[in-house]
Amino acid sequence: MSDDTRSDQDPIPVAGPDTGSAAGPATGDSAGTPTRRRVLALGAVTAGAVVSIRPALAQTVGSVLNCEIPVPDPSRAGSYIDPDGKTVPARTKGAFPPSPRAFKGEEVKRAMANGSTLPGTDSQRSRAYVNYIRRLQRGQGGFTCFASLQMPRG
Amino acid sequence: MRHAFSVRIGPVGFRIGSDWRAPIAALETLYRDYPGPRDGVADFTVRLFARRPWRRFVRPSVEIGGDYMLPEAAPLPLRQGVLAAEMAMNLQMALGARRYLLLHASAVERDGRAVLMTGISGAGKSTLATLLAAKGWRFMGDEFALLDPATGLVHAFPRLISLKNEGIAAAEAAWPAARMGPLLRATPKGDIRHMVPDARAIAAMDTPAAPALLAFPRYGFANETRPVPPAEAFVRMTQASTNYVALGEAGFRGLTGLIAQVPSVAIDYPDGMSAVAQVEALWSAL
Amino acid sequence: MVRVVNDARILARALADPGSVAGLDADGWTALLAMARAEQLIGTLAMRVDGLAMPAAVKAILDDARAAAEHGRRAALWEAEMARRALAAVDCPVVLLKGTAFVAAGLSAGQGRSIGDLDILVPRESIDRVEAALLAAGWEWVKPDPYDDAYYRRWMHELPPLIHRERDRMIDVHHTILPLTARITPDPVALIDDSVPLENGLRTLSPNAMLIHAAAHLFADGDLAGGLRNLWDIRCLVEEFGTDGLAADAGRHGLSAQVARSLRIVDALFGAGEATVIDRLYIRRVTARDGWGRPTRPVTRLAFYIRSHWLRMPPAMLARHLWTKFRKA
Amino acid sequence: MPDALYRGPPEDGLLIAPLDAFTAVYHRASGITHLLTEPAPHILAILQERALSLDSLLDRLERDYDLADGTREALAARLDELVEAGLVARL
Repeated sequence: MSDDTRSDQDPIPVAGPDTGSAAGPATGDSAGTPTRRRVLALGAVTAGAVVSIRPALAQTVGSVLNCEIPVPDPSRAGSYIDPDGKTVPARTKGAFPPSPRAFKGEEVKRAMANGSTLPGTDSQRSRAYVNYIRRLQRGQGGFTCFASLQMPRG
Repeated sequence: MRHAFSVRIGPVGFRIGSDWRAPIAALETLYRDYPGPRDGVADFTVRLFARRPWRRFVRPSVEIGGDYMLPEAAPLPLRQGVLAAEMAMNLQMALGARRYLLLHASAVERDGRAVLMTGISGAGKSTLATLLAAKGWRFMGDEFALLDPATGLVHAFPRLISLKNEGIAAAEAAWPAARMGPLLRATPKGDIRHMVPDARAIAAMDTPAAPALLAFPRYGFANETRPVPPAEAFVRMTQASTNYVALGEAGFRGLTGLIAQVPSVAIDYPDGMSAVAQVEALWSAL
Repeated sequence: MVRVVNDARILARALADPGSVAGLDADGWTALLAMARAEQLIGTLAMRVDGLAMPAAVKAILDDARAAAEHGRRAALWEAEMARRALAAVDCPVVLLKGTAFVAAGLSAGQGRSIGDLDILVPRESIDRVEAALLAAGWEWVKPDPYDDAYYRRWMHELPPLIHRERDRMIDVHHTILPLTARITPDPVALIDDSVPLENGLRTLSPNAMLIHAAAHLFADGDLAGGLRNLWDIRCLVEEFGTDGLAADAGRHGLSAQVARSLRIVDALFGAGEATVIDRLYIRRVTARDGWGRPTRPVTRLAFYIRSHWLRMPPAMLARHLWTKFRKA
Repeated sequence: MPDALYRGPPEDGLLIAPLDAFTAVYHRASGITHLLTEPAPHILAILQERALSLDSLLDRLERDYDLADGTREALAARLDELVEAGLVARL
């Protein structure tokens, strides 16, 4: 019951019968006498055949925690935020000063979902801040909180 | 710390310290039927504290800390102290648990076999587990199911049930005699009310169960069930586990074993009662 | 009421003399475990007391800590291996530092040790090619801030930190072991010349240089956060390699006083050695931790924090740095 | 410069769990789990036996399988992915 119809048309590539854990796919073919040659697709140059599983703190953080996102994060404290969300030196023309308070995960989620403005900002400033938050990367303050908002949860 | 309380939930012992009396008093009441940590030694320490001394009194706000901390944790007002404690305990589990593969799922048991329900929060898994428990299932937990990679069994973690928004009324209707914490309005996650699991859930919390069904419920859609392909179920569960990567080989063996042995089914449902019916129908067909 | 434990000396004692845990009651164990977690020494403690009699609940917690340390060891060695592959074409010596070096060389200091970022030392003249090779292999800048970047490149002993985009692990690439602004200037060429090859082609510092680096980090750079773990590293290195030639090597790098101090403090904290009045201040700082895992002695901590900035920068530059930070905050 | 050789982990270096069209692979040296699709598991199994150059790997695959769309460039792209994931080392 754990298989669905898809896997029936697409034979399991690696599992020979009872290959257990360490045996590979071609072992049976090359070592013995292959009764039937299997078709193998190398794929398009741009296709991907490897996905790595990453630590999944983010998903549960949203559920486990009441988190917040500083704009910008402490390592860039004092920098202004330009309309694209990039941090720029203080007092850069056309850029916005740092937010005096961190935003709650839920506030950011609402602003990203329906374009409402972040508390205490006008629409342009809010958009710049949201752009900043979208650009957050791993290792930067607020990233885990931001990532937790991305998870499709009820 | 000034005020302290220790408790064991399933196999996990906690020591909670607080700068204020109120959250500890509430925990003592709500967890009064639970045992203390094994051998008197807690697995995790939780701290509820004021960032500055005057914050104990002036607009008191509860910082969340303990053995494991996240810098992004935001403080909560003192009147939501129980919620802060629950969040802090969950955080210790999410960041620190190593003995079990932590599955972000609610779980119920019948005849020694468990249904795990993962995938959504809010009106989903907590409410569903509570409704199933009202129909005679044993409640094992509404947040984490603990999979022992060595045995393949899941252990219960029946902490206080965290009911949210419309789930509160549904659970109150199903469990009219249940003991409830205060109604916490307008928390960061909406209205929240904690419910004490029923006596049977607490009495049997040391009895593990063999997983029999892995369900991915989804609220707000017409009734439908469909099998989830193994690779999809595997990836979703790695993302629904905060310690899958940290467990290394044990996590891989535990999770691939679970996926191989237990059917994975997506369940769409328009309301709680239909979800209960669908789970019970799937159960009868196993 | 819980007995108040407000000093991490019981943790130091448990590490140095594992038999001392025999007398602990449940509250004593709970406090010890919380302190060890806060000081990131839980894995080390677990290795030290392995096999001794203890409550089953404690044994289970420490078994978990050992498994976690083992996982951390594997991840650290893998990160070093990935850096080795990325830097293979650069053709310069790559010296592992700190925790990764301890586990790569199988030293007792690495047993159960928690390991964070990957720290490597490379010759200064290779640093541009090292940077380019890492960027080509999937590492990215963590802080794209121009002031920080310029500050790092001009004054620090390392590149601004890089993080790998797939593995989320940081690497610190050093070209010497103290900031260029510090008044002490160790000799990085000698450190690399004396380094020892591992089987896979990566290198570690010589045992004496490992100890000198630990002492430099502790007493000439940081604010002693995580100091207990650093002191434990030093104690393990002394136990394993002795101190032959250490004084001369330390003198060569201008770190005689720091190394001598670290040996005295290790002796006092983990043994029965005599500490000077000043040493006792340091011990007061590194043991400022209570049985709930909370930091204690805020005044002492603050004093060492200010000291760390004082050590790292000439006064005029410190003022400029603090002014820039102040304006930005 | 001679052609680069590619080498997979030692025989006991991987745990392999076939799921459906995907195969879950636990890499012991790194502690990382990877999800692989065709042809990555097949390439990996060959390179676990011995180190091969791109061309000899292509020869070997052609001998063992009917290659549906076997271009050298596609195989090179697959190898790059495996190298980036750390599952294969370029010697």
